[in-house]
Amino acid sequence: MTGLTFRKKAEPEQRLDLSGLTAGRLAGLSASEIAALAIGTTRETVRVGDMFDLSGDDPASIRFEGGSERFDRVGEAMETGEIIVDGDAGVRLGRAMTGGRITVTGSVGGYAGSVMGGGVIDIRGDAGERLGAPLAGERSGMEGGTIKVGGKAGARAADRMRRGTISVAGDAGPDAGSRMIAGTLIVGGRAAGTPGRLMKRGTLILAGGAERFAPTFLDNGPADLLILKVMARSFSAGEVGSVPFEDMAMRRLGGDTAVLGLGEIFLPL
Amino acid sequence: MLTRLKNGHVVDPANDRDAVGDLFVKDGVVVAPPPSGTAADEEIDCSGLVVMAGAIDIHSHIAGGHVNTARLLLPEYHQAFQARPGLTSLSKVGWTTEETGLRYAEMGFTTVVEPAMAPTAALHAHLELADTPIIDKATLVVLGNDDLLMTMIREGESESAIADYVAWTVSSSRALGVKCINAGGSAAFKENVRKFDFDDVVPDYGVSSRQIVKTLQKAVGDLGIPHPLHVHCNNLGVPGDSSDSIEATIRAAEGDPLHLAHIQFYGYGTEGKRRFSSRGQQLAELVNAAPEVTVDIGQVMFGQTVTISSDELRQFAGRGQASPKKSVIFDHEANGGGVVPMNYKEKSFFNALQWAIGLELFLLIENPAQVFFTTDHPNGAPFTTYPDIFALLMDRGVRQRWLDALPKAVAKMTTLGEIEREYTLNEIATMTRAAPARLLGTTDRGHLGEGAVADIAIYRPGEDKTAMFGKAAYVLKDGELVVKDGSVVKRRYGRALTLRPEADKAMKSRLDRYFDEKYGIPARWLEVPEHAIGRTDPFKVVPCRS
Amino acid sequence: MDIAWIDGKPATREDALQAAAGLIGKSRQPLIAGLRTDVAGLRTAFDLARRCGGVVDHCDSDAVYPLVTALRDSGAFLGAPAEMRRRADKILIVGDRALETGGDLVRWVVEGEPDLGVRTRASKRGIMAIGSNGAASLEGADVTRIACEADDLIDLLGLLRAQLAGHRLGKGPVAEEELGRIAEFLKHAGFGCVIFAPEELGELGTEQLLGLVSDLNAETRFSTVPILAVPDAFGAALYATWSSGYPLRVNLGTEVVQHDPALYAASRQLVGGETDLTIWIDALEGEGNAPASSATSIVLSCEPPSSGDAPAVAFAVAKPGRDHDGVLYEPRFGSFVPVSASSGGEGAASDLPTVATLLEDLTAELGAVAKAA
Amino acid sequence: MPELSEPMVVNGISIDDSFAEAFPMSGTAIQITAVNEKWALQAATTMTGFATSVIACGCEGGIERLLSPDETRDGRPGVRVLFFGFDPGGLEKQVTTRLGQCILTCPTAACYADLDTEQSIDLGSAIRYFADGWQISKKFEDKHFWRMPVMEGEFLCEAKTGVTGDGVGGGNLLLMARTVDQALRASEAAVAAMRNVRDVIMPFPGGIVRSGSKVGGKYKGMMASTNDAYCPTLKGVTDSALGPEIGSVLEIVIDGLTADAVSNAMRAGMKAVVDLGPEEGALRIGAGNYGGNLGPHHFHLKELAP
Repeated sequence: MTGLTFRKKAEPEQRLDLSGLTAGRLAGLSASEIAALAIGTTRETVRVGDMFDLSGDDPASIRFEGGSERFDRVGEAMETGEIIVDGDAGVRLGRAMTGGRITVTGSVGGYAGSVMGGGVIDIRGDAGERLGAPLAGERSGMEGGTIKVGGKAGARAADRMRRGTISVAGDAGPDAGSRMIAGTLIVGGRAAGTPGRLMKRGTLILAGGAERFAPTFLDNGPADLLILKVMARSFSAGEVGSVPFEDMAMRRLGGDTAVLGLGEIFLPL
Repeated sequence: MLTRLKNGHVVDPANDRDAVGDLFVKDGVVVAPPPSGTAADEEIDCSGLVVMAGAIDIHSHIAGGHVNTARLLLPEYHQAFQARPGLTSLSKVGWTTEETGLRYAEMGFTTVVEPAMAPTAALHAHLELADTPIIDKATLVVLGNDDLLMTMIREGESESAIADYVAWTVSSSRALGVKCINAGGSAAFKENVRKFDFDDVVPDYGVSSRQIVKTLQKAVGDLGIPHPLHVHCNNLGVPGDSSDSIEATIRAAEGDPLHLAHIQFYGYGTEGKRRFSSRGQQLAELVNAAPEVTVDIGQVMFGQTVTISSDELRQFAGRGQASPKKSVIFDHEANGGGVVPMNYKEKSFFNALQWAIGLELFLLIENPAQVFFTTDHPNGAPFTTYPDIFALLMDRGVRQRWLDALPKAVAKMTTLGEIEREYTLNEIATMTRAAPARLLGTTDRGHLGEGAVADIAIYRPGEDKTAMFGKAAYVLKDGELVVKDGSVVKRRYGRALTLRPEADKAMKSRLDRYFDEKYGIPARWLEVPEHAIGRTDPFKVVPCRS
Repeated sequence: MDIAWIDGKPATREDALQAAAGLIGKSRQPLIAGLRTDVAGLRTAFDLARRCGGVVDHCDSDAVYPLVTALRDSGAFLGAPAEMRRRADKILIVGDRALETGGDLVRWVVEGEPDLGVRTRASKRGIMAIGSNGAASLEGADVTRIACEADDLIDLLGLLRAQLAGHRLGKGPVAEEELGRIAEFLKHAGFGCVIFAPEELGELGTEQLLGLVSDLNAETRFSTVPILAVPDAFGAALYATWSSGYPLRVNLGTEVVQHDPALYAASRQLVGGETDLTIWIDALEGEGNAPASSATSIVLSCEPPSSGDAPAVAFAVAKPGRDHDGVLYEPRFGSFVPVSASSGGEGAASDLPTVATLLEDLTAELGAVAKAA
Repeated sequence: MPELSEPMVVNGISIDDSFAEAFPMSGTAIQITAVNEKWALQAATTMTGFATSVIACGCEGGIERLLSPDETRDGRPGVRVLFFGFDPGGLEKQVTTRLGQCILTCPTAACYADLDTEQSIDLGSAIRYFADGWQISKKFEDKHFWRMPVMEGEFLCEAKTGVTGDGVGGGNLLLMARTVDQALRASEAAVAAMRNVRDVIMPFPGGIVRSGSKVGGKYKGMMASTNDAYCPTLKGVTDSALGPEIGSVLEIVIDGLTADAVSNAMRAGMKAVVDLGPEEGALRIGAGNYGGNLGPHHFHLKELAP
């Protein structure tokens, strides 16, 4: 068995729903059955075979050769296996996934890792808005697992996050960590807007500082805390990899006291 | 065109029919068998099938501002929103008017009553109903927390003046009856009162729940509105206080017709270490002893749902238990209301006992014409759970299996396990067809006698009652085949059944003045003109009793 | 008088319908937007969208989305304007936009004195305005004004929540004693009401404000009247909710309705380039906020076609409430109301088709085109 | 009393044909770290004080070994500590009480799980309320910590640690010598060797107990009383297990997370005693048992002999 490869034939004219192309959903399907799967999002039917040349046969290891910002819902709800996208991906990458690993060499659209419960998403480029965040109405965002972004993230990363770790190497768009319930967001670059707005609990580590904070965050002063050391060691040894705050002297802010106020933001001292 | 439904087991308690035979339909109505030798244009072979009138749901929140707010509040339970293949009981209902009509029709329901239409939301409700396909619809208009009624009672205005006001409200809102929800309770809540009993008085008006209920009961009777006043009692869901409230309300019927809604939520005592117990048996006995009272159950089933109620006080109190944790509370003219999501869990002692109390009431109230089949959709459960409830009522073994899956502590608190009764097909037909039609005064339906509208549900009987009632073999609406093998084969629109009681002209000008002076809005905003509905012939008027 | 145009040139209605149906027939992903019409028009717009697998949005749904989003994320307390008018003894106006975009409604709510309720009737209505320069326009009303930059409103609301909850708070946009004054004002309401424009506060700000009101209800009674710059957008959202399950921004081109508030926003659809045909409905007062787009368009408008790039097909349509009876969302009522054709005046336009009849005809024409194909 | 048939003799030391009879116990392990070894040891020593016998102390506990910074979770010096009890519930009560009184209180100390099993007992989860609402739950990389603000800074404590039902309590060696000095030298040599074995502790003072006991006694309510058969001063007046050459006996009791760990410890201890020789140390090695009918674990000395 060799991994299943979808080679992009041409740039799609419509957005594609690729949520059906995961190990669990493709198990037991023949190449011709896979080629016949509908992936369109408009009245005009588009099938896998129209968009991709297929090779290989093992759905536990899927590769998209050539990506597109119109490749939506890649790895949605996946439970196991690996997906690699050589190029960009669209919205809702890895939404609600519970296990396995997705690697994207390019950039992705909004809502990557939305409400994911487990597994690993590794985005080498940039992530769009609402990384790990819930869709409308959902009460919690990311619930577990790891998201790693090599570039920058869009607005509201880690919104309503409840568990797991997000690490963004570059800058974060406005209002990162909004309404956080728990979990950890690490930003290597600078955070725009008002990070942590309405956060109840959880940890924001903003190694590159931030634009501003709400007055309902209170300065707790320098914080040379063991937990940071333990986290840094633990992350370095795991999927997250090296973190920007290792050995960095930090200051802690507590808030948002407009709500529960038990969240924390770490900044360089 | 003459259609012959051939050789079915016709169950039509209104006409004392419970035997195999033919049924004939012509021009949308049931007709007498034609002279022998007349060939039918169309024949449906009903051999081995059960033929009943289309079912009538007297209490199901399917349209209006609060229902739409529930849709708005909970997008995450719409099936399209789920990570595949996740489905919740709510996503199975679907959220749209379209799905509501189709799912009801597939189960053989052909008339559904939206029971809580605020006068100010009448047009909105009727617009949604107009978009609800296949079934006929009706509404109950809500009074009892409105400034004008309470002012009229306080000022000691005449019974006829009050009846005129009620007549205007029913007529302009195109309702089929009058509902009273926690009479005075919502008004009191606006005054920051957080608990309201039957004999408590609304601040500023000095009128009690009892006075409001009695006044409306009288007006409804005097106007000849067929459906008795439909009452949602005080203290819904509060252990102890709920059962006290409903007992007081039943006693207050005093021999005149009164309908009490979703009484399951009032069958709660305070015994046991969790201070929560069943008073199902006592409540059933009270109902059995009060033949002038009719009730519906509001059965709780397990799973995600959402409570939708104009009982603003109760919904506010319940928002702490919201699951997921979000809710919308409305402060409207008169009732207001609230939308609070709820997830009834099999493993929860409280939820499991609620489930058992509902079934106790179904089974211990003796007369199937006195108790009606509801989940108070979607408050106790979505209406798509009905097939399961039919099975629970008709099969003691099914009940026992469900009971066995519940927390052990529940079995000790309910008599459900010992109740032997199993509903017969005839009793089911009484409860869901004959009796509701009588209760609503819609004599053209709920039975299969000559002249009845040909709303007919045909089921494939079997051991599995859930399957039987979940997907009708055939459904005819106004004589037209709309469902086959549980799937809709023809979309069409039904009508809204309404009353048109005449209000005194003076009342109309008084109300024009009242709404203009007090609220700064024209009274015509509360009227539902026929043109607004945008369907041909949208209403069907049901006569009042003379 | 011309009633239809093809490529900017007057055409017969039949030809225009045929041309429009042809465009729809060829379209991969039509966008049905604008949606500035009455309920009957909305109904036919959705019917058409289902028929041709379109994406549906209102041109000004941006004005209502902050409210929709905050409500469905965290819930809300909402008051009917007419009830607040009679009952609220303390009214807090937050920000500038509410008066800018809904000045008449705001003035209508705050004018006069409360006449309902023991707790409220006795007291003279108190009005406090924070960050609202326009509050000066509330003539005759006794308004306490507290200055606050628009950008700082969310912070200020947060400080109020922290203060009322007894939590610690830092230095914010208003002085400590000012903050205390607002908090006292809120706490002593018999029945309070907050008036604000969700658009100005955004999603998080609206959630913050609704959270404040929820907190206040632990002790006293409070509700809100959100002011929406384009009320018919909210009416369209309500219609969309019962018809499709979601408040606009839906894609009806797939087996189950898809909803994505970002992806299926009209503005995003046009920018994203996936839409190849726009069906733009604009039959109400005021200009619809049409985003620039290179997509081919079919326009239904109650205004004469403007000069400039002509749409591929255009129709003149009647305006509900002027030319014909209909049902519109009315912000004072917080619901739908029937409207009647006004007599006289611009009566000349009354021969025009309604949006509903035109779209019905277009849908029928689609059927004919499909049959011919 | 076991039959003393056919002793084997190694390096002039007689090894009884006997066995140590041991019982299943619930066992757990934690890691205590601090700013330096001194404070890590201080915390561990305090926490394992008064933890010699489960009967009277509620649990048996001890320091397994020192941990280098490379081995600890936070890169600071640390100590691995084991505790044993009758059941997970009782063990949890003891561990969390000691945690609250001895680690929470100790400057710079932190506490982590150090046993990975399916079943767990609370650590930080049990004492978090000390933080009066300011406690912070932190979960990452499948680990769960509680952070409790304290006057010194922040006390970091893992939420739970593993607990095993495969623990073994009551492995033992009886070292019999001519004199007290020789018995003590032999015992010290054995304990030193056994401390290099993983997953075991010797819970008595310095790892050694002089007051070996038998079950019950003549006084009502005594669960255990002096092991008169091995008391040299009672030779002649009681049914003694000691020959005339034995003047003093000391015992080493071993608790381990597994039966293998206990075997390994006994083997290492016996080797040290044998290597020391009869002149410097013990003349005879025995083991305590109850006839083999009470405890499921039988560690036969002959099988473990060097």
